[in-house]
Amino acid sequence: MSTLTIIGVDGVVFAAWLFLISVGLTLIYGVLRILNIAHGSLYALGAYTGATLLLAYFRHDLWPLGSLAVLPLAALLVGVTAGPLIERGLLQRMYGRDEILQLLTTYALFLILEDVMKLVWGTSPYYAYRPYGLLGQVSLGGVVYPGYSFLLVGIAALTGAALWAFVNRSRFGRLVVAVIHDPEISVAMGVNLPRVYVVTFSLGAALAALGGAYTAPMIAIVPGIGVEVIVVAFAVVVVGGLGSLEGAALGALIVGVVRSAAVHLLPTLELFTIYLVMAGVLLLRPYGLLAGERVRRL
Amino acid sequence: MSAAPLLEIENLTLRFGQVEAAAGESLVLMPGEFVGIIGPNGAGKTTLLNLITGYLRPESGSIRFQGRPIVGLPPEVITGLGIGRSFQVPQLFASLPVLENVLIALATPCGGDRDAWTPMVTPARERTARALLGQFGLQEWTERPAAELPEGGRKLLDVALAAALRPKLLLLDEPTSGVSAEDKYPLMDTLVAVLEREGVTTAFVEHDMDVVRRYARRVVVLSEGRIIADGPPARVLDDGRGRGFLGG
Amino acid sequence: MIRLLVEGDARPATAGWALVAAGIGAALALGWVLPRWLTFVVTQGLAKGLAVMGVVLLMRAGLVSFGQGLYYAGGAYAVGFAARLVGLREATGHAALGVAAGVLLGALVGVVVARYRSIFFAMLTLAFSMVLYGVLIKAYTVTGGSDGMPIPLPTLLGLPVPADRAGAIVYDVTIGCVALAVYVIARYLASPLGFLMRAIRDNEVRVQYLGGSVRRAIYRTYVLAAGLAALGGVLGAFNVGHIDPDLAYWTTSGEFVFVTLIGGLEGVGAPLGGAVAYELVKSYAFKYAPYAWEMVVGIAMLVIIFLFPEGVWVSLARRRRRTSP
Amino acid sequence: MDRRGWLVRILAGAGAAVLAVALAVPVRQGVQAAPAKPGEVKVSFVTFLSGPAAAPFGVPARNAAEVLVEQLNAGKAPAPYGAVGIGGVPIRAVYTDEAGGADKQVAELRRLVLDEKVDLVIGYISSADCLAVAPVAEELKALTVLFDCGTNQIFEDASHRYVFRTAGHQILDSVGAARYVLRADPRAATIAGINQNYAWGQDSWASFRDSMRRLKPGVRVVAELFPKLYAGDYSAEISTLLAARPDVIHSSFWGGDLEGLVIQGTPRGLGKQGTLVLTTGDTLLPRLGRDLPEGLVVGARGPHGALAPDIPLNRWFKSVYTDRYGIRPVYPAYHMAQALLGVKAAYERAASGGEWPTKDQVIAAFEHLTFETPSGPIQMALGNGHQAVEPSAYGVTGPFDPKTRERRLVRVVRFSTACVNPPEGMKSAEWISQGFPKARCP
Repeated sequence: MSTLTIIGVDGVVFAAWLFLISVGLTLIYGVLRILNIAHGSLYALGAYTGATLLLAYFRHDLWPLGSLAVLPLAALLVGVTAGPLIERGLLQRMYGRDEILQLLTTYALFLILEDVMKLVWGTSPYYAYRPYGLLGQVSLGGVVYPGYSFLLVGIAALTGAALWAFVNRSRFGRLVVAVIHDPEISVAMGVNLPRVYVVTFSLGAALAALGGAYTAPMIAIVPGIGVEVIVVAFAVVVVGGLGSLEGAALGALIVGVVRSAAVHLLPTLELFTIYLVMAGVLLLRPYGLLAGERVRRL
Repeated sequence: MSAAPLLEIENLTLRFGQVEAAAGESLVLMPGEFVGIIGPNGAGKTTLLNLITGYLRPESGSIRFQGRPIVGLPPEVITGLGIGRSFQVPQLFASLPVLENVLIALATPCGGDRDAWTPMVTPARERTARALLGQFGLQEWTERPAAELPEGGRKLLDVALAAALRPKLLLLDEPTSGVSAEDKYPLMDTLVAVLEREGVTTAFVEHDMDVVRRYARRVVVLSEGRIIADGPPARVLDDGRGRGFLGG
Repeated sequence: MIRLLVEGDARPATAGWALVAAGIGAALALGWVLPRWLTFVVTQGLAKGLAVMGVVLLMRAGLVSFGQGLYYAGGAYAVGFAARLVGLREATGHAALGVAAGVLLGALVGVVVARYRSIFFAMLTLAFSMVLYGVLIKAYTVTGGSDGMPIPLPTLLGLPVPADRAGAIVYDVTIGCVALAVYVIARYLASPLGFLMRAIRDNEVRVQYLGGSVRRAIYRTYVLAAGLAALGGVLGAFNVGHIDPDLAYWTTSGEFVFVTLIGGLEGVGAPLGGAVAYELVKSYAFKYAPYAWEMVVGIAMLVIIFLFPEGVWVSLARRRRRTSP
Repeated sequence: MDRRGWLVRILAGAGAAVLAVALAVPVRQGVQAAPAKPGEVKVSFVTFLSGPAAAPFGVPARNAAEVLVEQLNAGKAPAPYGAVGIGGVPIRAVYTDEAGGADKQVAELRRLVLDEKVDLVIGYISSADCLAVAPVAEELKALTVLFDCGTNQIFEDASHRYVFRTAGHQILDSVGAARYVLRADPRAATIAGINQNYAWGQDSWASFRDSMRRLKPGVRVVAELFPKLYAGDYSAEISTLLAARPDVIHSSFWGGDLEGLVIQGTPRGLGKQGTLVLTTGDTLLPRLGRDLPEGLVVGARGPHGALAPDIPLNRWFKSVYTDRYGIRPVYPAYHMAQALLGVKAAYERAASGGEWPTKDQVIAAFEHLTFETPSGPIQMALGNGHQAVEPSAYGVTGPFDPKTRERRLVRVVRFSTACVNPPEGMKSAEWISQGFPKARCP
């Protein structure tokens, strides 16, 4: 029984992290129809920015818990700078062009960003682990968990709810839905397509950075942390259905729980879980769990 | 002419949500027929072609081609049995030259999806392709990409690709839509001349009643997924029911 | 190039064959003239070029495989296992075994991936290669794990290969294999299947309604691409003398995709030239910009994408044709 | 154009690049004969300058090389290394990135030796790179000194003439860790491991586990975890370890992964309920400072860093390194110092007759050499004199020392080379499974 509890808690905590790192990817794909390979780099950018801000914050001897509020600021910073820069400077030239070239453009962007971060932050690791211990510990099923893990779950839930409300309830969200449905008709109806694209991409970038910023206190931030994230985020999003917010949540939960079960019960398989889940889901539902197949009209 | 039917359709049904795209259609085509299929928008004309060619699968009912049941077979297999098809929006290899379009159409049924060794372009095949393009009046365009053809030319090439298969049954989806009024009759004249010479059984979906009256030997009227009239053009088109549904 | 075939004469003139023979002869002779480090780089480029060719064949139908590393590694590890577990030393046997392993793997994986298009194809191929990567690392008692395993010098047609001549001999074997592969690919490109892949990229529906099975065409091409990558892996293993799981990592496959950008989709030789050029550039990027060579590669990619969307080789050839009288 | 046209093009495509390159390359020069005293000794240093291994290993090692080359060329090093450069000849350093995979490194080695004509190569952190490069170095007859990689295969599965390794292999870390743990807590009965899923982690765990079983029969393994390299998040693994309640947890994590494990594990009590042994833990001391918990067992892959002896050579090395880079050297820097000083010692010993030595003379002098390093004397004892043995040392993190801004290591135990290394001619795995024959421990 206690093992099951532990698996469940670990699974949900991991799923929260997975959701944060992958929801931006699915949002960008849903609207722009571009699979952003540089998503992991934006995550790393968020981690570096978050760590830099945290270090500055703690230098000033302020209220320690306030540091947790600094992290969304990092995401915002990445969103409003890198987002428009990449979308306006690069991606807007790629709309309507070959999917292969779009994919390769973001791959090139990934290579460039990796080295840019190295030039800006150097190769030495950054540490900003102070916030990790701030929220105390919780004992569940005989195992101690840091409060921070549950903060992560809360933030993931909050982010998911806010995004859902934004897309389904706000005016801009309805424009986004219109664009997802049919970009041409929405333009005819007076939607400012470039604006929708740049805002969506920046939002996606900010979400990636948010994932990175909240990961920053858990790890040593070194060059290359974004590489693995790309593959993992892809898998999560593909399992749930590319372009679907609910899909990202479902994919994260499934992958998170399966992986946590593997760590506890079958550690040898842990490495493959994410790919096995992805391959299994795609075999049964070729477009992911929550995405419909688009039938072409003849 | 043989008495065995070429195509037998029985009680075909298919729903898209609330819409009945096929509501128990039954239809028999005999070899050598030249049939016009008419009906208002949303009557299920294209759906019928999609059902016959395997693009859609009916919920119930049967389709037999030369006595063989074909429901459930994929389009490429049905095509291989001898059913060719054109489309409302021509389905071409837009970036490839017109001649290559036809060469591919000639080579594909002969194992083009498995043969990776013998050259596709043989003198014999090239002669056939040029002759076919000549028949369709496209000989001026052989070297140009298909995307550069005018709409009428695209329609013709679309039919030519289907004709290259030497099908026993050819289904044409609105061959004159998008073609200017003065080009319609020359286009249909060209088509009919080729198809009659080859003796291909043909069914064509059409909106223009004058085209139907002039070229069809038999007319089938569809409405809400049902066949509501079937017979020679003169009788069906002058019948009040057919007229009413076509909106005059 | 395809256009030329349509009008062309079906049989190559004897002068053509003489030229081919002379070209291969010249390439073989180069192996004994070039400095050894350069022979190595060129061989490596050609070996990877074979995998790149496979990527190109699939890309002609609009499919990006981000997982050709699976077969590159598959071919290489087939050699490794043959040498380590069975004790097979003969290079021709290794090559046959490697290609067979690649074709077999491709035939299995192809059943699944041939159903998918666009990003799903890209991601699934990537996932499969990452699974192999994981297996190679995990099964370290057999594979040597991340340390990989050494490839001993093979014999060639029963004759031992002397260590000091190994580079030139591997180079010559590579030239021979590449010439053979180029011939096979040229036949493929001129065949109905080769044409059909371009047709699939333009319009899958029409291909179906010509009686062609899109899935079968993609499947066969995928298996061919797997065989090519595996042959490349075999040659690469001989050349480097050591193999490790990184060959199956997705960044290896990413490099193959990148090289197609240099070469474009229409040529047979261009992917090879592109791969050799890429190896050389990487060599010098390492030397002059050890901290920023990824950035150099990334910027080069963007420049190519924006200035030469069809690949440098094809674009330059086209420009030349346009300007020549 | 006819068919001939495209055949010609195929050839052009395949051959043009080759030809272009061939024409651009100058004619090869003849092999050097009897060496006159050269104007410089060109040394290539190959370490990770990019990727996740750059920060923890590659850059400290490169920095050590840089500062040592400066010091040696200026003749400022203490005895016995006072001579300028190597035997009076200044060293010229060429730094190369180890990233890019083993095939890349093989190509680089060929280019460095044949094109750039370096006199010797010092490098390689990754075991895969070491294994790939060693046979090529033999083929090229290029003097190559492996300075850091941990695999025990290189000299146990093959013999080399041109390849040396001046650091001990991973066996001594694992055997040392097992001996230390059982001394500190003889009642330890259950063990668990969390190691990275690649050769280093797998080998380290296997030899630690087998050593424990050999030293204390009946020891039970309760968890063996191999998260993937650079995974970053270890919450689920830490839960498993906490739930399994082992007496000893072994980890050979390094770099960012190690720091992530400690950062995530500390608030959850990892290392409190049982002993946490970190074989590369020395790198944590300067990085985490006061925030590193007390009571962790920490090693340094030999007597390096905080476990290095307090001798003049070490004090000098630490001060020149710290002055230059603002942080004290960690063990990869010590390994680099071992390699460079070993080379210098071998050359100078070979040149003691007054003439500049040939490559063969340098090799002869290097084999079985014992030389001084900041970590104490190093002996080239194994692999026919090509493989160094090092002592091992472990300690426990204790109170914070504001002067060094690090936690002090307490209860430090040093194990002599004969205690933690297999004897010459015996493979590590056999040595452990046969119960450490000929081992001499204090």
